[in-house]
Amino acid sequence: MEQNAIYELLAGALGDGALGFTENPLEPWAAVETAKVAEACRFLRDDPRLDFDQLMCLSGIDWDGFDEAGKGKSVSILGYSDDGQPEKSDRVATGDLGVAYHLYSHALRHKFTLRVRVTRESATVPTISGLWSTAAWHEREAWDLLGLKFAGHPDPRRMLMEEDWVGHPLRKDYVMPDLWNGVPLQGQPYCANPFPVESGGPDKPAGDKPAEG
Amino acid sequence: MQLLYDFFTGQAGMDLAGAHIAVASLMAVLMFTVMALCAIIFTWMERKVAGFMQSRYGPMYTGRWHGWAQAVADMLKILGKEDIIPGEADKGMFQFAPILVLLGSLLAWAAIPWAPDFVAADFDLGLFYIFAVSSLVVIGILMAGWSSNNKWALYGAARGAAQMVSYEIPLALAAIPVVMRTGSLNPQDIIIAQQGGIWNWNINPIMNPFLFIAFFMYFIASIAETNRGPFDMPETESELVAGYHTEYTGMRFAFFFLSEYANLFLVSMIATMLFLGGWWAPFPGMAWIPPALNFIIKGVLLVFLNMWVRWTLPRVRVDQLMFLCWKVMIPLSLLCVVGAGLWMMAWGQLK
Amino acid sequence: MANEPTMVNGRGWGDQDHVPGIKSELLELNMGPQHPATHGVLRLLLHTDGEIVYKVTPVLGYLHRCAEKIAEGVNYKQWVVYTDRFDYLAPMCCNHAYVTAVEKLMGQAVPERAEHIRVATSELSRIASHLIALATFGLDMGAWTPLLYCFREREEILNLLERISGGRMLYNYMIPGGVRYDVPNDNWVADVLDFVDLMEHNKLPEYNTLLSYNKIFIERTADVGIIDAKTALDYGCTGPVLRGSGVDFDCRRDDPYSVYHKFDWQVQIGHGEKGTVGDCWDRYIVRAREIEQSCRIIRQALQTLPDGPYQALALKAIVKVPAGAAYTRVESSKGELGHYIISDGGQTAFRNKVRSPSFCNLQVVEKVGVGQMVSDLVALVGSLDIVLGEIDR
Amino acid sequence: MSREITPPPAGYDAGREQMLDFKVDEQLLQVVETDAKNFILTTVDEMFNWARLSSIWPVTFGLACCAIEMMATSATRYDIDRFGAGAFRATPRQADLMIVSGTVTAKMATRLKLIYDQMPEPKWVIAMGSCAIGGGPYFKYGYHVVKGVDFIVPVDVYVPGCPPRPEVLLDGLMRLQDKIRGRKGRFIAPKWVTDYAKLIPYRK
Repeated sequence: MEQNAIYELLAGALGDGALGFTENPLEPWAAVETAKVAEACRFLRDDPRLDFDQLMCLSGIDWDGFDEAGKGKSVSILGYSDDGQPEKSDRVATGDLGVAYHLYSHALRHKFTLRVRVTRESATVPTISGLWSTAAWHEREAWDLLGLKFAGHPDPRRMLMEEDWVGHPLRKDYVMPDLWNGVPLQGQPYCANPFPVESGGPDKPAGDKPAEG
Repeated sequence: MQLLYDFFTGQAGMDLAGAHIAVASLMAVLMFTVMALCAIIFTWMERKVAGFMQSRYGPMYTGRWHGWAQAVADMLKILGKEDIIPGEADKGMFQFAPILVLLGSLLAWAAIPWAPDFVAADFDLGLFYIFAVSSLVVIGILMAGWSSNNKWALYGAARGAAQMVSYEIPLALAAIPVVMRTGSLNPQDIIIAQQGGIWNWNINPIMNPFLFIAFFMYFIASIAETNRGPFDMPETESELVAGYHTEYTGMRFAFFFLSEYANLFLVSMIATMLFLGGWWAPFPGMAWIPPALNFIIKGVLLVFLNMWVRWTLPRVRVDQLMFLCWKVMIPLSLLCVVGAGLWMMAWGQLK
Repeated sequence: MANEPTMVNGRGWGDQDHVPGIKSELLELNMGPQHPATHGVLRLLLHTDGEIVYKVTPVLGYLHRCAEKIAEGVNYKQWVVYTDRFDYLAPMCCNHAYVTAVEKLMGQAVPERAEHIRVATSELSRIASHLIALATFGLDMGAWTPLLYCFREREEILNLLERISGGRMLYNYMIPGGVRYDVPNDNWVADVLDFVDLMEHNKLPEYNTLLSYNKIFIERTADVGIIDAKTALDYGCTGPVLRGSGVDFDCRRDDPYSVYHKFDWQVQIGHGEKGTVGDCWDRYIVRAREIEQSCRIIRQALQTLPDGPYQALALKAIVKVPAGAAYTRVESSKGELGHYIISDGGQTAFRNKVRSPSFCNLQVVEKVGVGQMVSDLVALVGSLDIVLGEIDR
Repeated sequence: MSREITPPPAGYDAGREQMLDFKVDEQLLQVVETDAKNFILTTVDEMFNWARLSSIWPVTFGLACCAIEMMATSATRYDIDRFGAGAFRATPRQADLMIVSGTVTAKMATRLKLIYDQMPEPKWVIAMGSCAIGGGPYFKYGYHVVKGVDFIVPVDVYVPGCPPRPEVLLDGLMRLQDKIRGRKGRFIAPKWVTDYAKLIPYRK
């Protein structure tokens, strides 16, 4: 089934919970209201005309600093400097968080994409782990990496990091840690590039003109 | 043996009691040395056999020629390792367990008939004695697993105890037809009864097919008894890390190591003694081969067979192992006992 | 789900009084992160009663290498390096997945020759990965020797891939718009075809006699760790795990990418020959049979290797992806490897979520592992063929 | 082996300062010479060194990609068993060598240290691959990656590569053998190692 036809069905079932459908040659997607996403997923799964039996992917997204104009001017993330020290920034992140759901039906061979957006303050999305069990781990991972809380999740622990990890690393304003629980995470200067960029790399030391021709 | 007694009573001028003590001490030292030597040779052999089966070489450089000194280096290194006793372990038991395991195999070695006149302790209940003392190993393993205070070790010990206690039954049952044929529990008598070449050995299926089956019963049970693949439940490296000796380091681990290979050779030698004609040469014309050499070669061949099985087959699961023992091997070996008895009665072989 | 009592055979958490008056409790057993059967640094927290497992809690993250964060920091071409390190057993498949995703966003056409080379190298990588899967599964069952045999054949594949890409194990071979180097002119194609013949006619039968149809091996794996089709779909299992459960689905055929539609091959599914559909043996044999199919694909891809360019973009061209977002999936050796890339039109991805097959496949352990014996759990985890680099990313 | 570290900015806690205070070169690799230089002791020393270098049993400790190369090294073509180092022990209690084969993450570092401490002396560590040496490709954005395993345990031999070829790992093993061969007397772990190690907690 075509994706806009799927959206028609979904909009019929959800009413004003469906916020709109974006036509896109690459991947069309439907925006739904955050509170209604579990309901939407239940409809998509259980309706025999749609029969989405697989949740392919659940991705958490931090939309902070996204360049809506498509010029590639989004905010750049912080890392470690060449000396291995964490980079710091004064910028305060304000943007929304989001979740994208990619569904697939093995029986009917069609796909569908749902997206929701939540504010950074609330950052709470209803869980869909009761619908597809695979969502449980994806949601735990989204909580771990992006700090998205999933209301009603049966096991709301971190997935990858330890419980006492500070911060959610995939947020755009995440500052790299230098120490966690006695384990140093900053680097040592010997990891730095011994050939400064202006010298032109290892073959061409600074002051040496590049060979001509 | 008689020569030794003559030496001590005659030239050394001892009385009979003194000579007894002297011979016994000499034998104990000798057996321990042979046992340690065996362990060293068989570890090297195991690695080479495994290597060649896996299309590689195994140890090559230690001691130049095909890494012959590999096991020596292993042993020396293990001696020089730090000895760790975990803080939570039951210290006394932890220290005593390896000794008990080693003792179990060492005691059994005493009754092995190497040659017509050479056995460390020649007594009439030899076979019975061997089976009795080799059960000590189970206690040692159980103690090791319990006292380590490690869950993997506990698992290994529990599995090992269940397995070894169970498999002792078919092991002993498989030996009974042989005893019935010989009419004696003395290892020397069992071997002497098999005089006259390969067709007179107990394994000969024409002479008695039930004895032939009993040999395979014995062989399978002996693999389980020595905790080697496919029945290496107490160790199961891919499941239980290292099983009952997970927490053992250095010298104490070496004891387990030593005892494993000593046991391996022990069961092979018992199989040789029971079924393969002991120190008799396979054909009458080969009487020039020294009897001890005959005996050892047969034992080593069985050890090789054991290694072959280990490096070829996957491991069975623990419940399948018990199923095999209680529902297949014990009924079959009981059948063997009855069948062999009837067969011998029919042909007038029973003593 | 995770904190509720788990009931097995009518008994649960507070209900383990085997002997009246004696209160027994479950044994908490830590399998991993350093354990020979966890294929790396997976940790399974088991609650057992004797040999029976009551609860399995996988604990991940011991190899969390921040790849998704790095994707937001480095540009598209640089990140190919990190895809190698996801599934380090089949790096070519991971490369393929990523460049396919980037090309889809770019709308970049790829020369036919490059696609053929990609398919051939991906399938070689898939064979190598399946070899390791068979080998380590055998090792979990206690069979040492097949491991060494499989590594022997894998070395041949690594040699071939080294000749085409320059790297022995991790290749960084595919770039958006093509492949990095052309097929070397030192008889590479003929050597691959020779190897494929050897693999199909000589080596696979050897593994089958040594391991697949070994009586003990069948006893250990048949009827063990049964994942039925419904559970598999519910838990998002893909790849050989899903196909072992009898679901006839393969991204290469059903969601076609690259040039797989040109070749004649079959999707292998488990039939429950030795036990129930979806048991460990089915998953194992699906992999063994996929090696055969991969051989067929390689043979066709290289016999019909067209002439022409192998790169659509210059090697040094800067890859800029127009703004947009798309989820692209390919069939890696472990299953459906998806990349959800959100681009803001620049040189780096705004967000790159990796949907790794092992991550989803492993989750099924929480359900299927309950009620198994410890040995069977090892078999189950082995049959899922997980790679921790991909799970933790 | 210099361990120059840029001094941390003010305001960091004391434990951290202590941890990064690596400028104790004289304590590094401190070796107590055997005082009696007679023939027997030297021979015994040499004999034990020979035994140790001929039978280095690694612990089965695969972390990441390099672990596969470690397996390949022990497999048919390269066969590390030729050097007597093929007996991979699953339990650290019976191993002599830890090959840190792959990326060490923050979560794994605590366990890695536990495994190292469970190994009996004398023990050695090979840092295999660029991740274990200094973070490798995960240096810049690796918030969860320890930038070099020598932050956690003392390393004897560094084997570079990403991943190193099996030949290189074999070479690293031979360098380790050289190191053992030249050893005299009893090895005492440098103080900074023991001090620093106390700060990392054990975790299950």
